[in-house]
Amino acid sequence: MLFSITSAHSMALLFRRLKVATCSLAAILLIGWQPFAFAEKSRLTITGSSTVAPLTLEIAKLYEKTHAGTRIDVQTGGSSRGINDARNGLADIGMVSRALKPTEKDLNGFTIALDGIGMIVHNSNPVTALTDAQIKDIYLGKITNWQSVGGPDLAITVVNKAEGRSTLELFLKHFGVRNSQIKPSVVIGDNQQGIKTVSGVKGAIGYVSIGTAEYEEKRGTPIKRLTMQGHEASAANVANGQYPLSRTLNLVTKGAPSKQAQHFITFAQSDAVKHLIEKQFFVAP
Amino acid sequence: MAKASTRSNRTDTYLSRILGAMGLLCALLLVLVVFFLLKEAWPVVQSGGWLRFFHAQGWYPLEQLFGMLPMIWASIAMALGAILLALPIGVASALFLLFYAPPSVAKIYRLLLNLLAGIPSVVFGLWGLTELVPIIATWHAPGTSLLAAILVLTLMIIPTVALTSVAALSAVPKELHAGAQALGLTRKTRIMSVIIPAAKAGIISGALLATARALGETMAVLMVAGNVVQTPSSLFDPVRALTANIALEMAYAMSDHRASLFAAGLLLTLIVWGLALIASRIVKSNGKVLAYAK
Amino acid sequence: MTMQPHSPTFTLGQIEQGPPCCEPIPHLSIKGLSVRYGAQTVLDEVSLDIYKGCITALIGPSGCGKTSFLSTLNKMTDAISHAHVTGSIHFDNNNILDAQTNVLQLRRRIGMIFQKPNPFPLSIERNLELPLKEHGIKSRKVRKEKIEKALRDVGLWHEVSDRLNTSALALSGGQQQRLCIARAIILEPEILLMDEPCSALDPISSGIVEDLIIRLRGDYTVIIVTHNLAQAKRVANYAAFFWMKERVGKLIEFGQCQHLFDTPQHELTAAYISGAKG
Amino acid sequence: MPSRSASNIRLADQCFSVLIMACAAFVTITLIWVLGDIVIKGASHITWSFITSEPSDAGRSGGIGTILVSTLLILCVALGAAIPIGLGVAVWLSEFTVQHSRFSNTVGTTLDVLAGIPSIVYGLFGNAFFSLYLGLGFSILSGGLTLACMILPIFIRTCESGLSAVNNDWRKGAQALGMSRSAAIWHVLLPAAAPAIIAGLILGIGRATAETAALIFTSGYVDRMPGSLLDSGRALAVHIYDLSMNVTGGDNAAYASAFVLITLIILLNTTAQSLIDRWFSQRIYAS
Repeated sequence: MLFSITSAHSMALLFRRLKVATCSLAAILLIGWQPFAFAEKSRLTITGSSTVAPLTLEIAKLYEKTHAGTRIDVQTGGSSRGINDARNGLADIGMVSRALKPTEKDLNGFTIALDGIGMIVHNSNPVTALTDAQIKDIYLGKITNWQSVGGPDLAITVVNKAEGRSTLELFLKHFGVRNSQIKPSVVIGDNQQGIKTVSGVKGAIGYVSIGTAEYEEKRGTPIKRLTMQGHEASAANVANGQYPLSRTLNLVTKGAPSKQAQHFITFAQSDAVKHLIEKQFFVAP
Repeated sequence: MAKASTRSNRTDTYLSRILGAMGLLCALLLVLVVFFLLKEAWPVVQSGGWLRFFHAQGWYPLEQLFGMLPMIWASIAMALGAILLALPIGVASALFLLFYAPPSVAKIYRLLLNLLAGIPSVVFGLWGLTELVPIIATWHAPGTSLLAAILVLTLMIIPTVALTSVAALSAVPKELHAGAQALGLTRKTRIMSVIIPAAKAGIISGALLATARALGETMAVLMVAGNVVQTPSSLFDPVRALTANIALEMAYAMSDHRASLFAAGLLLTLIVWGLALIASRIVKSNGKVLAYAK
Repeated sequence: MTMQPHSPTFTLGQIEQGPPCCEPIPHLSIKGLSVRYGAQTVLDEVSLDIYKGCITALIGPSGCGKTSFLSTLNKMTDAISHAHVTGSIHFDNNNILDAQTNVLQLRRRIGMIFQKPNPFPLSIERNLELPLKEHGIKSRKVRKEKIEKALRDVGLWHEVSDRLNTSALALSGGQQQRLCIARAIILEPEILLMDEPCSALDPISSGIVEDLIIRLRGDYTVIIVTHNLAQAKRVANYAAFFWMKERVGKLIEFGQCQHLFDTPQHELTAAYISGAKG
Repeated sequence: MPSRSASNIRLADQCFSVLIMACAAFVTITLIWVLGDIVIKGASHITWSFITSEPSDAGRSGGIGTILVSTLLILCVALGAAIPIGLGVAVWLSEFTVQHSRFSNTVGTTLDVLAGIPSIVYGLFGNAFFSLYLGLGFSILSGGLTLACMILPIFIRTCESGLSAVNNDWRKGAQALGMSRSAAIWHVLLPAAAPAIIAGLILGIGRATAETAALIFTSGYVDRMPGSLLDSGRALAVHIYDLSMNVTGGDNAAYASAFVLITLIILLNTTAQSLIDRWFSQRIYAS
C-alpha cells in the first residue's frame, strides 16, 4: 500500500525520479538546440510575396538538388513581410513583387523575373475587356451591375486585396485611387485566394498576378483574364513591355547578402532556372 | 507533523519554493503577454495616442488610418448575433439532455455535444465556406457575410452554452424540483419559473464565456465573413472582425501597421478580461441559491 | 398541551369521544400498497384508511418506507424512473395509481410539504403566485386576495407584508417553511402531505410550525411523517407505525394516536415508543 | 373557466416540449450535416499513402505525412513545456498555498484571464516573444511554446480541481505516518489525482491539435519534413486553412485532412471522457 512506504525510502525515490525528469527535460532541450548549431550554416529562410513564392519554391527545390546539405524554407506572407523579415533578420532573403521604394535603401534588390497584374472574372462571364475608366468605376462602386458594361444582369462582386500586398499598391497607383475609396464586396489575402473566390462567384471581378492566373487557367480553374487597354494579359505581353500593369519580382537582402544567400541569388538569376520562370508564366528579365 | 525529519522538512521547503516560483511564472505570463503586446503596439500609440484607433475614419494603413471602430462593431455584431441564437438553442439542448431525453438518448446527445465542442474552428470554417456560403450566396452574392459568420459562430458556441447550462441546471437542489412537482406545476412552468431562475447565474456566466469565445474566434470568421472593413448595416454585408484582421494582415504588416495590430490584440484581451471578470462575479453572487439547500 | 384559541373544539384526549372532525370517513383508502425501487422492495403490502379532517402521523425508524409511502400518495414516485408501485389508493372513487390519473390535478388536491423548506429562488409573492397562475386563476385581484389569505393563515402576513417583492431566500428557516405551507394551501387542497416539516428547523420555529399544523386540523386532512414522538402525540389524531423487517418496510400498527401510545398492540410498537428500539 | 385555462396551460406545456425537441433535433441534424459532409467528402480521399506521403502541388496531390510529423512535434514541444510547469503550479496552488489567500486568488484569477485570451493574441505574443525576442524564428519550437502558454491555464485548472477533490483523509493519513509533504504529494496525491491530470492533459492536447490562429505567425507555413525543432513546420489545422482558402481545387484534400484531424481529436476526447467517467465512478465507489 501507498502508506506503508517509509519516508526515507520515498524521498530517495522522489529524488531519483526528479533526476530522471530533469535529465529528460535537458535532453529534450538539447535535441531542440543541437541542430540549431548545424542548421545555421546550411539553411536559408526566404519569406515574402505570395506572387514570388511559388517560383522561389521551385528554384529552391532545384537548388537543394544540386547543392546537397542545403535546406531552403520558403514562406509566403506578402511583399511587406518579405521586406520586414529581411530587415529584422527573421529571413535571410525577402521576396518582393514590386520595385523597391526610396525608403527601402537599406535593402539590396535582385530582380529574378517580370510579372503583370491582370483583371480576372469568372469564365462564364461574356465580358472580355474593360476600359480603365470602367474598372475604376466598378472598384469605386459607381458601376454595380455587369449590364452597365455590356454583360448579363448580374451584380458585380468586387474582390479587393488586403493591405500590405504590393499587388494592391500597384493597382491603386495605376488607377490613381486610394484604398479608402474602393467599395469591395470581399477582401482577400493571397493571389490564390483571389482566384479561388473569383472562380466560385459568377459575378466576381478581381486582380491577381498574371503569372498565377495563367497557371491556374491552364489547370482548368474557371477564370478568365480581361484585356486591358487593348493588350491581352499574358506573359508574352509583359515580356514585350506592352502590357500597362507590370512589375518586377525581386529577392531582397538587408545590406550585402551573406555568402550563402548570394550563392542562391546568383543561381536564381542564372539561365539554369529560366524554364522554371516560364513554367510559372512569368518572364525572365 | 510533530517529528518530521529536518531533511524532509528541507525538501518540503525547497519544493515549496520551486513550485511557488513556477506559480509566479504563470502569473507573470499574463504580465509578459500584456507587456509584449504593449511593447509592440507602443510606436503607433506614441505617435497618435490611443484615441486614434477610435477617431480615424476607417482602416486604411496605407493612408495611415487605423480606425478600428468598424471592426469592433463587426466583432460585437457577430458575437451578439451568435449568442442570441446559441443561448436559447444551447439552454434548450441542456433541458432536453436533463429533463426530456430518456437516459440512453441523453447519453448519446451528450456525446454529440462533446463531439461538436471538439470540432476545430478551421473545420467549421471549411464547412461554412463550402456549404453555408454558397447557400447564402443564392440569396445575396457573394455569400461571405455577417450572417455566415454569425451562423458558424453559433454552431461553435452552442456546445459551450449547452454544457455550462447542463452543469448549472444539474446543480439546482432537488428539493426545488420536488417542491415544484408537488404543486402540480407543468413541466414547462417548473423549468421556466423555478429551475431556470435558480440556475440563472450559471447559465449567464456560461453565456458570457461563450460570448468571449465568439469574440476571440479567428479562423472560422476569417474564412466566411468576407473581410471587408465596414460597419455592418445588414446581415448580408461582408465584414471583418478584429481577430480576422490580425490574422489577415499580420503577415504583411510593417511598422505602424503592425503596431496597430498588436494594439487590436491588446484591445481584444481587455474585452475578454472584462467578460471573464463579470462572469466570475455573477457566479460568486449566486452562492446563496445553491447554498440554502445544504 | 396548549389549546389554540381557534383550533377545533377538541384536544387529543377527547378523540376517543369522537370529535366532529374525526368522524372516521375514509378520505384515502389504501389497499395492498407495495413500493419497489428496482429489485429492492421498500414497502410491502400496506393497507390503511386516512380519515377526513384528521391528522395522521407516520412514525417509525429511518428507512422503513414512511417517505416512500407519502410520495406514492401524490405520485411523486413517478419521477423516480426505477420505482414500481402496486396496490391501490382510492381517492374520490378513483384509484390514484391508475395510469390515466391526471397528476397535475391530483397534486393540486393533495399538497406536499418537505423536510427542508424549499421556497423557489423568486420573490415571496411570486412563490405564491406561481401555483395560482398555473392552476388558471387569471384575475390579478383574486390572486392578491388569495396570497394575503394564505399568508395570514400561516401567520406570516404581518411579518412579510411590507416586503413581498424581496427574495424568499432572505427569510429565516421557519418563515421559509411557513411560506412553503402557504404555497401548498393557497391551492386549497384537500389533503396535505408533510415529510418531517419541523426537523430542519430550530426549536422555536419548529414550535410555530407545529402550532400551525394543529390549526390546519379540521380544514385539511394531514398526513405527517415525524421522528419526534412527542410531536406526533401532540398533533395527531391517528398514528401509523412502520418498521423494517428484513430490509422491507411494513406497517405494524395503525390506530388512534392515544391508543397507539397508551396501549400498543404490538410488541415492536411498545418497544419503539418506549425508546427501547429504533 | 379553470378547465379552459387548464387546457391552455397543458397546450403551452406541449408546445414547449416540442420546441425543446426541435432545438435538440436542430443541433443533431446540423452536427450530422457538418460531420457527414466531412466524412463523405474526406473519407473517400483517405489512403495509406495520403497519410504517409509528402504534400505536393501546394497540397492538391500527395499527402499529409510531413504535416502530421510537424503537428506531432509541435504538440510534443507544447506538452513538454506545459506538463512539468502545469503540474508544479497545480500542486502548489492546491497544496502549498492557503486556500483563498490573496496571492493564490490572484494567481487563480490570472489563470482564468489567461484561459480566456483569444488564441490569435497568443499568436501575436508568440511572434513577438519567441520568434523575435528570443530569436527562435518561425519554428516548431516557437509554435509549440506558444501553444504551451495557451493550454497551460486549462491544464492547471483541471489538475488543481482533481487534486483538491482528493479525499482530505488521505492527506491526514500520510501526515500521521510521518511522511513529508513532498512524499505525500508524490506517492498519495498525484496518483489519486492522476485521472484528472490525464483528463486535463487530453483537453490540452485537443485544444492544441485544433489550433490554427496561434500557429500562423509562430510555426509558419512550410509543408516539408522538418529537420529540427528550429525548422518551420505546418500544422494540420493550418494546412486545412491554407487548402481551403488559398488553393483552387484543394477542397478534397482539405476535407480529407479535416477528416484525419477530427478523427484524431475524437479519439482524444473519448479517451478523456471515459477517464473522467471512470474517475467519478471510482470516487462514488470509494465514498
